[in-house]
Amino acid sequence: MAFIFTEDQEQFRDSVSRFLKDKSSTPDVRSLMATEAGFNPDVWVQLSQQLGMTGVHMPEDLGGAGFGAVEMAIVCEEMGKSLYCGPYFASAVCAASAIRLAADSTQMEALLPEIIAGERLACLAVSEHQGVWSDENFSTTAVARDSGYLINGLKRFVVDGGNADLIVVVAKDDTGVGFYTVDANDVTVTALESMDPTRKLAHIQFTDSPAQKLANGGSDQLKLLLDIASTALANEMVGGAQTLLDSALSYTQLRFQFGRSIASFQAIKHRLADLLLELELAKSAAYQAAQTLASSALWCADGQAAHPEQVTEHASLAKAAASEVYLHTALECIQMHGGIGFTWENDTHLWFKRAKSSEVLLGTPAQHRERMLTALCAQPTDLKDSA
Amino acid sequence: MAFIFTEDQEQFRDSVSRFLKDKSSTPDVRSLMATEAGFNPDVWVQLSQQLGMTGVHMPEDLGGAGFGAVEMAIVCEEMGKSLYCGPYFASAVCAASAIRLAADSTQMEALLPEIIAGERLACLAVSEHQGVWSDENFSTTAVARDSGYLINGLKRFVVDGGNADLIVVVAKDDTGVGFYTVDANDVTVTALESMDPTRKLAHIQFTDSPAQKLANGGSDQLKLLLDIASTALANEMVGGAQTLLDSALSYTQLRFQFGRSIASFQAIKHRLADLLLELELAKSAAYQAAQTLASSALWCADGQAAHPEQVTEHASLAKAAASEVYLHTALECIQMHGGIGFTWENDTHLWFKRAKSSEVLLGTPAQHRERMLTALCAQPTDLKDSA
Amino acid sequence: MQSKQQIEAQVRQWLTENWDPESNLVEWRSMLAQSGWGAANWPEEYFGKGLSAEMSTAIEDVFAEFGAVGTAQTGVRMLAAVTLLEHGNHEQKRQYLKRILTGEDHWCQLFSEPGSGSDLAGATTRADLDGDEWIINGQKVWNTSAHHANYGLLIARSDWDEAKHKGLSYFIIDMHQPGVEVRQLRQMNGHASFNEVFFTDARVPRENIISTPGNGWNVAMTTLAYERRSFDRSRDNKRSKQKGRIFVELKKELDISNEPYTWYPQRAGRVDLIMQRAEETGAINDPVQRQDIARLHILSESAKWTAQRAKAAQKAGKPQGPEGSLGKLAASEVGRLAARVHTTMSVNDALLTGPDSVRDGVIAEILVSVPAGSIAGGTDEIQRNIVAERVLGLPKETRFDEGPFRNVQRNSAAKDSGK
Amino acid sequence: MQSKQQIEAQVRQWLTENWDPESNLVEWRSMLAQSGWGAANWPEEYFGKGLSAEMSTAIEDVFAEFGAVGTAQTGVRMLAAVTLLEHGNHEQKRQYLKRILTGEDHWCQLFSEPGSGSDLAGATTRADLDGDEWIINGQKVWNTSAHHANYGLLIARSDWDEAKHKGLSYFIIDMHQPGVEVRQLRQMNGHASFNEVFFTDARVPRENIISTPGNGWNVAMTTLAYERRSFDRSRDNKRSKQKGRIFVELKKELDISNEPYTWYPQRAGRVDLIMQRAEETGAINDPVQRQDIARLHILSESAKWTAQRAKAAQKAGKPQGPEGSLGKLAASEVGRLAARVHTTMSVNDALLTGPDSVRDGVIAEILVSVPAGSIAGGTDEIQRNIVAERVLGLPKETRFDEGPFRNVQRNSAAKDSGK
Repeated sequence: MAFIFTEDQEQFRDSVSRFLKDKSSTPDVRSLMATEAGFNPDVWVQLSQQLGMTGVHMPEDLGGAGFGAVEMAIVCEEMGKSLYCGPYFASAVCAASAIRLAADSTQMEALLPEIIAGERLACLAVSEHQGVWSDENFSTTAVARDSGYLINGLKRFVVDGGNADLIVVVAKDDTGVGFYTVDANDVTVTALESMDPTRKLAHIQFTDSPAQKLANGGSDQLKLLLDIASTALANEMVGGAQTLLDSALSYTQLRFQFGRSIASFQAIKHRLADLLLELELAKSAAYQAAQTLASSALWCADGQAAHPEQVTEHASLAKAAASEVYLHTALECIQMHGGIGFTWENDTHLWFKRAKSSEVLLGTPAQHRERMLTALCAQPTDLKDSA
Repeated sequence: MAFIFTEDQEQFRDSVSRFLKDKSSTPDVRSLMATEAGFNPDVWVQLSQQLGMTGVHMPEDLGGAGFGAVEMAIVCEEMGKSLYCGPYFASAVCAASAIRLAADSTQMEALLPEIIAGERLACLAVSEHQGVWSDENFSTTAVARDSGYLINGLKRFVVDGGNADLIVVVAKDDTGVGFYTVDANDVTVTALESMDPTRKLAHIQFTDSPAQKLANGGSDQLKLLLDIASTALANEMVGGAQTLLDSALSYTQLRFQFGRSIASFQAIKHRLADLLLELELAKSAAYQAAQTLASSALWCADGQAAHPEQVTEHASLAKAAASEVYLHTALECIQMHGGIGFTWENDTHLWFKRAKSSEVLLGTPAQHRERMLTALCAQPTDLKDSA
Repeated sequence: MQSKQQIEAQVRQWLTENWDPESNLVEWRSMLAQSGWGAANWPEEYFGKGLSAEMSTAIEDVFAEFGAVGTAQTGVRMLAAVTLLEHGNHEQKRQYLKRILTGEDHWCQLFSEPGSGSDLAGATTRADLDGDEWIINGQKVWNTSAHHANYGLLIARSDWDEAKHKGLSYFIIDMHQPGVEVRQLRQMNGHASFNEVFFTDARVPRENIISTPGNGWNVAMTTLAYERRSFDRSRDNKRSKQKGRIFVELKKELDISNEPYTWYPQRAGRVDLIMQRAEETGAINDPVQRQDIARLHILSESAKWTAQRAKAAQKAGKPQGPEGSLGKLAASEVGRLAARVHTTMSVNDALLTGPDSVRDGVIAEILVSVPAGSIAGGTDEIQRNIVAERVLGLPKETRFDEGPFRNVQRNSAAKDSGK
Repeated sequence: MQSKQQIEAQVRQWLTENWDPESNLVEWRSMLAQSGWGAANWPEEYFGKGLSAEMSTAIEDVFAEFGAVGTAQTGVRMLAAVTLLEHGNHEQKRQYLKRILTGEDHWCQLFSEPGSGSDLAGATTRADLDGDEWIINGQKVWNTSAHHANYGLLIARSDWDEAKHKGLSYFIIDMHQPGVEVRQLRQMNGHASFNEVFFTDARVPRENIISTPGNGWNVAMTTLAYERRSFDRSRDNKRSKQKGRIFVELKKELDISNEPYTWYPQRAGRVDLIMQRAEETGAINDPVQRQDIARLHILSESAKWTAQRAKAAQKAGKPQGPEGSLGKLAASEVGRLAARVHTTMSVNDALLTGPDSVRDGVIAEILVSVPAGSIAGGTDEIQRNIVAERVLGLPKETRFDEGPFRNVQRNSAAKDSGK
């Protein structure tokens, strides 16, 4: 995008935005969040098949649109704005990317078309302990048996784990970290009650669960996968923060106290200006992460691909930046609404809760700052200096 | 003080304050900071001998006033307000306390009366590396020779190191950390040029410098000495911050822009309210540290003495809190003065620079937070829980 | 005048003769009201002894010695009492004060409105005189325990052509009447600690006005001043372990008045849990998290000491310093920082509320409760204005709400819930 | 109209014929001014070619190809030029513009006053008409390079009974006259980048007013708009390595115009030094300091990308988004955070300025320079007002400076240096 979106990208954003405005209004969110599955299958089919959102970043020969990470990020940002409830992040972003990174072409052809078409829901099971993913943190095992493997272990906080037909799970065998696919019928899923009911979480227990190993999965793929997930989430977060800022701007101008609008008080004006600054900075970071990711080995011919450590640097940079801005904007939005801002009836808390759950998903801001700096230091000097 | 100062303490503060208003005006500070010694010996004699400030916290039988850490803290706070330039912190607080902690009674009688009377200036040489003092950080050595010792090593950032007649130095011999006294004629002093010219710093090189060992100095004494110095500095800092806040309050009310005083802009009002909050919190911390220190083994009969780890906890808590508030107040004070606030002619930068030099003296806020938490965790459960 | 010792002796004798843990609560308190010992600093004419506040505290100490139950003190009823004592007429005092002391009547405060939160004097609930009755229409909000109340303390606008603060009147309204509808208001943390109250042609007899028409704001100032003073009072009551029939009844009363406050500790960020959680989660071994834990410890200890400084100064009879006005702002900061530390320590576990959660979901509840701390009971913005204008003496905000109230700009809708 | 290619070809030919690195600087630029190629977007009547800005950029590129020196562009002279081009009369343009292009005249801006910093229109320097001359009395401040200037762009109050913005006039003042005294102003970092200018019965010939009496604020808006647009321009000039007599002369000119900016990089916190210092000091191995270093990297990268977004949008002809107004606020934050990180990394060494200092005292200079970043060139407060009102469309502050200026409240003393 070279710092601005192309006309095509802007048009794509408009169509996504219009669709979500229509299909993911706040009343829709409120009714879906009260359900166990937490999403509307009809809307899911439409966005997958009519708008092609689930495959926008996937290869054309597998049914995708053949675009890249920037288009995926656009979908995520718009979903963040409308607080879309559904397995886009889990299935289209995380699980589909995991398969694309780790599968060979036969496996991809077998698995991806249905996921891209939205006909089959997948999820990605990585976390056991808290925080960012790393090879050392897994005790889930894969043992070869017959034509496949058996998986044992507990994966925690799996996004949309309760909605998936297919589970992509990261486990260890003698050779190290690998990626496996498991049928949802072969695991035990415990749905979790979370303060953010707009994103469904589950623990998944694997007990001698039969699995197929994806041919090329390993540490490098896991690292890039976290970059993809973090970039997507960062873009979702700046979208959410934008909605909150808009809401604070509109409410403070409507709301009169002492014969004047709240927005006319200078202390409020200055805080709104600061929020805008923070948000625009975080947006720049989120967009840049998407752009750098679009230049990663996954989307680019090897010759011109971005340095993998720079992909990681920008992804974690964006995740850390967006997390803090989203939460800060949410807190300020509640504060500027006053008493009404902490009622159930007012919508602000829905975004606030999503901000909270996004803050810790995939690791805390501090963990991502650390990850970013490690990646920055691992880059060749000329890259670092241009930074 | 049990959360308020006694009438006697308030009267003492008034007399210190009046004296400093008279003898340490800003023009005095400006002219002294341009000199190498950086203090006025006449004023030093008066404050030592007529007002007894140098010995307020020292035993009566050595010429002191027999009061405790709270009275010492009062002097420091008032000196911080007026930016008093002189070796009070170096000689009366640090060096005198070091001798009192580490010397036997014969040594005390030989050394302290002259220091308490302000006739002899002493300094304390501890730091070699940056940050908080700790046993591991010393490479300066003491080797027994004839009736005394020889000291070798470089001590850095010694406050008023260039003004001292007597140097109390911390060095290692076979048995560990010890306290030694060295005559200033036997060392090489390099005066440093610092951005804060109101506090004079020096490097001191010891080369086979003849020394006397103080009988009882060791790790415990070093720890308590850092508590004393940190508490004194914290009180000095809240004093300085108070002057800055007063200055911001008065300037913003005098200064008109757009037909109204700057202080009538709500954004400024709210920031001034926040500064008051921060300052009062830091004051409470600084006062509490002085109070706890006054209950330490140095000033209290052993039976009722405060737990040493609580002394450390409160001292480092106050140092960390006061450092951040002082600097923040200084930055806001400059900002609220606008352009004039960063001119040499305006006085704000004098306090700003003292805030900066105080921030790093004795260790950074982060180091003191760490030290505080370690001390907190080392306390018996009942003490911790009451916190 | 009698000495403190003499009075304490009298109370001791009276309690020795009369106190019985097996007595009926209302009967015992009626006895207290008749004797004057239950509200000794009230006038003798109105169930008191006309004694000083200091003497009254001494008497309470004697009651504590005996473990004897005192008059009802909880909830809004004491706001009603001080307001009536200061501004009520003789009939009103005789009619309401005794049942306040016995706890028979529950009261609620009807001040805030959806359109006037920080700006209470901007109330737009109407009071129109119709013969011998005032007709009340409008809506109030944030009414603690209104669903238990027999009576409400109501401010409403009786004159729209007067200036904002001069057109209000102050009424005692019977909450059990057809024109009054009380609805519970659910917060973002799921609790319902407050109510909304809707008035549709509700009626207040003419004699139920406190003071005179148009003087409502002055009367309200008395209520609000007392409310602010009682902000720091501890709400926990350790009497529950005492035995006797009267304590069973007392517990019921306390349960009602504490109902809105079950989630209040969460609002303060539960700093008390931090060190335990830091050990449970291993955060205590993480240098980065240690910094945040230390920051929180510094902030909360400093806030505690500041409150103690204010208290000690007050006790010593010194003029209040700035430290007295800062408690609420400090509490907001403590809450915010504590929520942040809890989040970083518990990571994803912080989100959970169900059976898989840590400590029964309390961490998640902290996170969704803390944001209320800087709003309820006066927003941080209002607190900063107060500190800036009253403590620091900075210029007041320009007024935009002078002249006849009907011309003052206000929210177009009574209720605009954003987005 | 000629095509871009045609014009480029003409410039190439002209340069091939005329450009000589050994020529005298003023003579070369006089030739440029006569030819019109030195300021191609100016009118043909005034040393230009009447071409578009885009064409002008293309021409500059051809100059760069040849390594040919262009007209003088540094300092305040370009502010003078745009102001004259927009508001000056024919005689003024003919008299001043050429020597601006040749660099023979130095200019300074005389807008800010001790009593009107953020509020430029509150100027109280007097201009009183006396026959054919305006008599100037008062004081200006923050006048970059005034000690080198031949001419000043002055706003002064010519009518005290008009409203604030309507009583100002805009003059060209000869700086070399007895009534003008220029003093260097020392900053807290020891540098003197600015001046104060004192006027005591200084004189301006009647014909030296730009536009008409009372229209000074409108004229000033042109100057200020250009000043803001040029905020982002890079000041470093890489021509110094080129050889030839003309470059020796050019270097002198650049040295003068860069003089006030020697400490400006310190104001930005020298983020470029952070990683090196982190390795030198070992901060890179400290988990707590790594967090702060990372925060700074995030902030400065995000600010850089935000500026690039704004630039890209502008280049693509899109309407300016909010990202364009935020640069200065972001820069303040970067500076503040960088100063904090430098302090924590260098600890006591950060204080040193003398021979024992790290990197020749630059760390200490960063610390004492950064506070100016959020003030000079428009305070953060003014920037936030601009963002709030112009970008977010929030209500404007109430005005307290309407009506005749002599009645507007202002500072009692022209200069109140605090404390």
